[in-house]
Amino acid sequence: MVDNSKIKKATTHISQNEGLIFEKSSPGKKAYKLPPLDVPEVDAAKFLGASVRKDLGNMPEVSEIEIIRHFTRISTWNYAVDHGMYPLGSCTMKYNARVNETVARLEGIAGAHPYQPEMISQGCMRILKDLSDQLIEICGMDAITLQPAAGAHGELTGILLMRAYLESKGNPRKKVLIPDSAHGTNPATAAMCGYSVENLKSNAAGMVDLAALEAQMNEDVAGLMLTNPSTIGVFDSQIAKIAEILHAKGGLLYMDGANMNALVAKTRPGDFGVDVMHLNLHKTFSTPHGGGGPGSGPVAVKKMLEPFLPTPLVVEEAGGRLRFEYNRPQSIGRVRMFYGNVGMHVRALAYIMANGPDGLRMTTEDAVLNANYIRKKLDGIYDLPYRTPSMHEVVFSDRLQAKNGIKTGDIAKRLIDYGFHPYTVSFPMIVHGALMIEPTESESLEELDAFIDAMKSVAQEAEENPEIILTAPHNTRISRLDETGAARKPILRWKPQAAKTAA
Amino acid sequence: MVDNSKIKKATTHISQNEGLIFEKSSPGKKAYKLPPLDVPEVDAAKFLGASVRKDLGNMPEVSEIEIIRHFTRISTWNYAVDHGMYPLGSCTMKYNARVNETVARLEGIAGAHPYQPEMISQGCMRILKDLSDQLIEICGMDAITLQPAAGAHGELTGILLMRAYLESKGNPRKKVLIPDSAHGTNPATAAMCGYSVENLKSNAAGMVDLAALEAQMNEDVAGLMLTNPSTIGVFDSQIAKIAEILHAKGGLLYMDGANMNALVAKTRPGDFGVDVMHLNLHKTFSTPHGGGGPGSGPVAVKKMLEPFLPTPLVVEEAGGRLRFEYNRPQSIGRVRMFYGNVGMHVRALAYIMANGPDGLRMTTEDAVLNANYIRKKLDGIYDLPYRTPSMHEVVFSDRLQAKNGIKTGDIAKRLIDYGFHPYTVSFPMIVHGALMIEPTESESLEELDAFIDAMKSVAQEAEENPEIILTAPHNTRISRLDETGAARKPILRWKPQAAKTAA
Amino acid sequence: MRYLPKSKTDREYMLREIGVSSIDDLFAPIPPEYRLTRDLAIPRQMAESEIVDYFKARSAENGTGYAMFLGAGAYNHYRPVSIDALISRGEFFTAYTPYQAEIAQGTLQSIFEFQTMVCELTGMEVANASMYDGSTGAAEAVMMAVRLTGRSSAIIAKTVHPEYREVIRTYAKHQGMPISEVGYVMETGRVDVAALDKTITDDTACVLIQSPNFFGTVEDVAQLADVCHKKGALLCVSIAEAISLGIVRPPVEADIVSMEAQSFGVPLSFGGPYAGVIATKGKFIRQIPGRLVGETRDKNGKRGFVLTLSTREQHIRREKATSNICTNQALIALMANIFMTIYGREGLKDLATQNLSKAAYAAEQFGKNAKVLFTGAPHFNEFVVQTKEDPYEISHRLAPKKIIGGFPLKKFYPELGNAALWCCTELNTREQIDTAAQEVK
Amino acid sequence: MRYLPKSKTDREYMLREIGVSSIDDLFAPIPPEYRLTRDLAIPRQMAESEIVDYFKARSAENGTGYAMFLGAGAYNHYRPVSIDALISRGEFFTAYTPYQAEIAQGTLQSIFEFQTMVCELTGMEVANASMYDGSTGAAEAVMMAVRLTGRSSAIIAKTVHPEYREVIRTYAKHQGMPISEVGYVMETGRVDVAALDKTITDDTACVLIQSPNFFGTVEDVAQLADVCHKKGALLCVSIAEAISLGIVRPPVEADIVSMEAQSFGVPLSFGGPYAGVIATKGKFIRQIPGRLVGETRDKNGKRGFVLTLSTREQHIRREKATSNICTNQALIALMANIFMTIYGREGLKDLATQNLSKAAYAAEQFGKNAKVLFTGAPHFNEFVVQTKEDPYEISHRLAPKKIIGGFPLKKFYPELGNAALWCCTELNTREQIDTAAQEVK
Ligand SMILES: Cc1ncc(COP(=O)(O)O)c(C=O)c1O
Ligand SMILES: Cc1ncc(COP(=O)(O)O)c(C=O)c1O
Repeated sequence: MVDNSKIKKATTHISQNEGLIFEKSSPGKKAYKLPPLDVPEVDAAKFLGASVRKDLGNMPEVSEIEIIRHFTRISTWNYAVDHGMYPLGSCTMKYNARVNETVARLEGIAGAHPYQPEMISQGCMRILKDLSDQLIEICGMDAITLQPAAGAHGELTGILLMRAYLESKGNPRKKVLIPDSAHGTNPATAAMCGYSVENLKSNAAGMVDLAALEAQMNEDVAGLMLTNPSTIGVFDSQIAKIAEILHAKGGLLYMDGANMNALVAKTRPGDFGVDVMHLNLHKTFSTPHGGGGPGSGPVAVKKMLEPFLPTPLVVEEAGGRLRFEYNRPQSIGRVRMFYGNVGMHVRALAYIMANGPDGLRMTTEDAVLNANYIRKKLDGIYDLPYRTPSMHEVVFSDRLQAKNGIKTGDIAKRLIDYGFHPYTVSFPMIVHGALMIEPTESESLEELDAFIDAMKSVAQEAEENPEIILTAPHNTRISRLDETGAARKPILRWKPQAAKTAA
Repeated sequence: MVDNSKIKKATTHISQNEGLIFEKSSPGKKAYKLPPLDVPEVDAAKFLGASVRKDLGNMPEVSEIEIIRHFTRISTWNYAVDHGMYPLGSCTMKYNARVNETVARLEGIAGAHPYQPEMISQGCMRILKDLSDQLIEICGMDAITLQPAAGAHGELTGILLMRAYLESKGNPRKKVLIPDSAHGTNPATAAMCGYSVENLKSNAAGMVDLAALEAQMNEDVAGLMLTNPSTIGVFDSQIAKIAEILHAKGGLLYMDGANMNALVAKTRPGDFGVDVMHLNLHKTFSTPHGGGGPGSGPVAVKKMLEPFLPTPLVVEEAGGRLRFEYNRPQSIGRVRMFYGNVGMHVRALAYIMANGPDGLRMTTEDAVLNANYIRKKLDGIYDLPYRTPSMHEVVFSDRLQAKNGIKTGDIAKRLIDYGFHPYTVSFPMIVHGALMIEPTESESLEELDAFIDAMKSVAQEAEENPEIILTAPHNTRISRLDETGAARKPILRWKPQAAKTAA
Repeated sequence: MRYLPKSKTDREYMLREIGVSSIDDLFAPIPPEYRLTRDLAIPRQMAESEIVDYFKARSAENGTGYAMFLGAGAYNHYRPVSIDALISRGEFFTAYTPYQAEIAQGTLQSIFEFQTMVCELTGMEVANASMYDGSTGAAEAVMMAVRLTGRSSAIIAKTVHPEYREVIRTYAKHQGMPISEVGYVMETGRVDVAALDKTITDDTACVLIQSPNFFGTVEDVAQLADVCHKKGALLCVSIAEAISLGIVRPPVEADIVSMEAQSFGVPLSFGGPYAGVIATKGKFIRQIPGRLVGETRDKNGKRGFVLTLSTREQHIRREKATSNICTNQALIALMANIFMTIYGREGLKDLATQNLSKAAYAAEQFGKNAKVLFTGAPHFNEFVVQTKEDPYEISHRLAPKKIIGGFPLKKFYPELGNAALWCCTELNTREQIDTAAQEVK
Repeated sequence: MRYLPKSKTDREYMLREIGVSSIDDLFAPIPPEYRLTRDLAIPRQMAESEIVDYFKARSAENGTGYAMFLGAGAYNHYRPVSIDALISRGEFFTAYTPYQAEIAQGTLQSIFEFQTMVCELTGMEVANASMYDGSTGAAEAVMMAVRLTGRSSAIIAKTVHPEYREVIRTYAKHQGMPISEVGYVMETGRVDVAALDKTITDDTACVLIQSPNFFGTVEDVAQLADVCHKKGALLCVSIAEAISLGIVRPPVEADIVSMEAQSFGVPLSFGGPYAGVIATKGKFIRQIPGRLVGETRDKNGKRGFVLTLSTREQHIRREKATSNICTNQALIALMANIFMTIYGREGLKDLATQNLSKAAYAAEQFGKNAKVLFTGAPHFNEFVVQTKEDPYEISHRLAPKKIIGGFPLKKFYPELGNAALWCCTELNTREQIDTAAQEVK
């Protein structure tokens, strides 16, 4: 029997089993009904000829109540922000206000077609305009595109903007510098934009090694992709100097804005030398993560990059009418059809309105306060590889627990038994065995203390009873899954016992 | 360790703990913001004088995210129709379609004030009219009131109608006959209407004992409150004769329509002699139970009772305009302010529209099919005290299990471990140790078979390991609660450690 | 039919297992002459989209976007969106009454919190889980007083909501419970205390008043309690506008409080579903109608909640029960619970202050062209305006201008002539008020 | 601020515990000259009701209740209400990417079902968890083909959605990936096969087509696959109108299918969020971009699901990853999953048949006053109408009549003159079609 006596935050409770929807299917069950067809029904076989479809293979046939139960049941197997603290570092799992969901579903907004005439799109366009203006002010930049669908997509857009700008100056250059602490999307993006990636070492403080930067910066380098605060939660105080070094050699400073939750209303990237940056509206601006997306990754730029922004942009005419501006000859072109993830723009704007200048400032302060409180309470119990001040997140390592054979991934699994979603495991890579903890501003003192207690308790178990950690989680429907097996012989779809196939 | 190896339907999973909201309160936390006041703020102390309130005592102070988490967490401790079969006999726990919820929240409906002018209430009034017409057709009656808020309230209304009618004939009479199998609301209602209750024995088939009825019926008896099908799920085939006996002596036949799910579209109470009846829209017509309500209990009557219906009624004028008719001199008066639980009327109408005549018929057929399937499969494993054919529900007794000291309430608790909500326990009272099972039409064959397996498995445990049943449930957050203690020293509200009081 | 989880094969298999050859065999107990052999004469089965279209059309017939000046027992307050988001969880709205406590702690704990907050707000010691609404709750309060005192008659203030009074009369008629009424003072709109004092007899079980009363006037509860208690009658206080409790002193001197919780986040919904609740002194608990949730422990000493004291109720006591109520308004009480939690200690006060201020401002504006009655006592968010024009005509004139005017009082108070009851909540803007004030003469 | 769960006391206590005297001490790493010492110049903090009012005003500026004849990559289908009811469960929409499988089986199982249904519908063997949308998905499909073949250029049909083509061009520009286009046959609106055959070279990694294509025409996928495969190029098929798969033969001969799932229950929402998905042959799995969910077992042999084959992805492979995609469109894929489940095997066919029939009827009606182009090949739910009047003018004329007309093709296909692309779904009534047909000349 597993000893759960120290677990205060959670208990086990009855939970419904549920198979795959295909396993509930039976011919003739229906969850739909169409209104009677009010035009003559076309004979599809005749109309489409060889292009007609014969049947729909193993698509399910189930009733409405079975669908409601299916998705309700499986949903109960998920942990979520609505259940409790979700301290995934770099992910900013903050509260998703319900009013954002309400307004995004208003009929005139949710039902608007992207190609409907501008005269009946002024409402949506005003939302895009207002959000653009406010994000520009928040970033301290000059212009913005809302088109990118997520952070990585924003990176792609931003690096293409840099490239187009440099090209317009005569040379797109060859390389992009990326710190070793960077998120994987940074190098992947640079590569997609035709740049080779050059690694930039961090110094002992977890900041950019200025000497290395100075040494590596030259006319072949398009710029630097810097995450600030970095992925270890450290604000690079040398930021002005970094920008200077880049600018001196004609390079640009790209800022990965994934960590803007540490900065909003307290400082502005545009003021400290950033030329181009993306925001993750699904992090800092509270649009829900949805189990992996959708997100939105607007890219804000300084004046000189504005001509290259993707088309279209919303512009206001004298008299207040808004229109889409397509005639932008220097634009890098579209990065996505239509105007981006507008539903997310709606939510982000609602979030900003709910906060106002004072609310945004306090939000940032609370996010930083929470991270530092956790840091203070767990320092020594877990190893803190960088002692540089933390902003909105703190990164520990598993060094102290590794002595007993316990790795960050194991601690994470045991934390599940304690009723928490784990922190981010094994990232950033510059910290061996990283525990990357980002509480966000959304956690109460009560929840933080419960988390700290749980972390302490697991640390104690690591000393006294490592086995309980290595075999965790114990209190979930399923135990640790065989990931290696999953990758070795991938089963990526359900198949019926005696396989039918669609035609 | 409890042996759960035979449990197929459910597993245990991590579940968040959560205290009372008051225990999370801290001065200064807020979940609200009001728009700026655009008129001069009144000095309440001056304005209200001695009537001003000083403070709000222990009302909570918490933030929005804490509220979302609080109610989300505690909600996960509930079982619900959305989780699985909920075979509470007499309660008709069927699927609650989402479209009903959607339409009830449309702004022009949810935002309508009951006193707004009729010229801008035509939409709501049309809903009331359409529902009235369709329910009248379904019941085979002549007129209806939608005012009662639940079944028991419908009973009150119906018995008052009987009384008013009899009074108009010169004598309200003294007694109401109620079968021993009746729901507790029936006698409670009769008493509230100034009648004394006379018990009517059921015969061996679980039907009305005609001889007894004949003997007990006389000019002192206002009528009979009959549940048909009865609470043991038996349709009283002598219904015409029953009506005849009552009518012969000037009495009326009241039908408790709680079990209409067995009859809709297959037969009509108005056709078989019923004079007045209530419906439970929250049973037969799928308006959600909401953890105990709201419901809606329309009362349908034959022509002669129409003049006595509560005011107002919706009437249609030539030209299609609807108006509320208040001028009804013989009316029993209001039983509720305004027009009843209109939000429930909306949902019930949506349910009827989704079904149509064919859907309602098939619904009733499936409800009866499901009950008979369970009956067939569990007959012999559990004792079936009445072998009369079952309609939409089947009532077993715990006689076979009682030998091993296992009562119906114990079996219910063990069923929870098996992932089901229990049946209705110990009702109706004419069956000692009753297990009253009403599956409704909403259960799939898969779910029914899982239920049957679970019931069989518990029966086997009763033989082999009664202790596991007596100490159940084992797989829930909390184990069996001390109900006796709760009633002996009632704690009906939270109090702070050092009690503050409101003033 | 899309809600039915069965295929034809499933049905055939089940009939075979049962041992019958057709579904109609299972309906054999119904005498053939009463079996329906035709389709019901109701509209054909509709697609979901058609259902939505039908109700959208009804919604549009009513219209939206009106400036609302109606109160009179149903109040137009802002409903925080979290309420519907939370009550829409299937775990709440598709659960039954929490009979099986181990899998119903969510419902039970929320009711326990609701009972607690109702006590805090009303100044009472215990509160039940809910009643149908304010009108039936008031009737049950009166019946409760009859049981408690052993006396049989009741006095109701004319300033109690007229429809509440109608309901009480219906309920009381056949229970041998004579009901009389007591009038109000023209200057203040308050209960006529002198008249009341004379009306109370040895047989008076209780006096029922409402505060703020139907004219929006705040009653002097302490004084009224005194008058009642001196003669051994109980004081029942009905509260129709629950938001008032944010700024108006709670009726702590009352014996029974019956409150309508609609103002706490419940949609107007053309009059229902709303939720009543009865609160009272601890010593009266055995006579309270409806469900009660109590705290207890499981066998490991863990705190949990259960339905309790059910020996008062119909399913145990049958004809001797405190009421016939069974299904109540649980989900609406949950709405109110969430609303009270959102606003909380500070918010309810702020919200009530805004209501007070808006109505005070409006009364001032309306007073410029028309006569505001009952100015001799404080009001909460309603006030009575007497005009030259018939208030029904005013309403009809204003509706097309997207204004819903005050409630004409004629029907229930012919003595007040062309008077109407106007209400202002936090949702009435100054602009709306100014516009309406100009129309009302 | 109402979203922040802290009191002043909490904050002070925490600062003390941390050992700093003020919150600004924690911001010391930011050089003082860059600290913002003023309020941001954005509107003041709003009440929830004010936020709702703002967006209601925006919604009203757009208007509602139009008869919609626009498709062109975004389709107006009925959205069963269960979709929003289910995705609104906090367990779904407030969860992150399912990194911790033991507490994310809900998300993982639903993605596994999504992958399965996409395979069933497209006739492919594997599908990923989602891409941003159809346009970026098409670009990724082309890049995938380049990796798979080792060839560097791509050919795109002019009948692929013009904005998809723009996106692909943006993506391809700096990757050394020349893109050329191939035209269509005026009679059918289909890809010009002869021209295509000539255009494919040894360096052609793939040909990207769309079916039904941007004109609504169903392409002859088998024939096009043949042409490609003969020259060692892959065939990528983009599907913008997923409902077509209910009645149109799936592109089984394709090597890579990129589908936009918006039609499956995703709101139009002025163009996003939508969801793309890439499906392909099993043998190509190591080059697929984006997330994949696979089935596996826990240590007790219980079935479970995990993110798998992540060595393709950026967080492991960094600059060598198959794509930089990280956050995808999971919740939108869940919408599509629920939609596909609701309609299922029979419903998707019925629904597609209604679309087909409505568009066929409409084309006939429009053909009476104007010229319908590309009649030589079958269409799904879109068709091109050539008019005398400028289609922009038609649109402007129709909008105030509550009709949203077809998409003017001029901008992208100047050769088609006054042509517009019209779309009819199950939501266009015969009456709407008849009315519109009379206006379009
Ligand atoms: C630092 C950093 N950069 C970039 C990204 C990529 O953003 P997205 O997932 O929105 O594409 C992330 C997201 O996890 C991140 O944490
Ligand atoms: C047979 C019967 N009659 C009456 C009622 C009372 O109905 P309600 O709970 O709606 O008041 C019930 C409800 O449980 C019932 O089952």
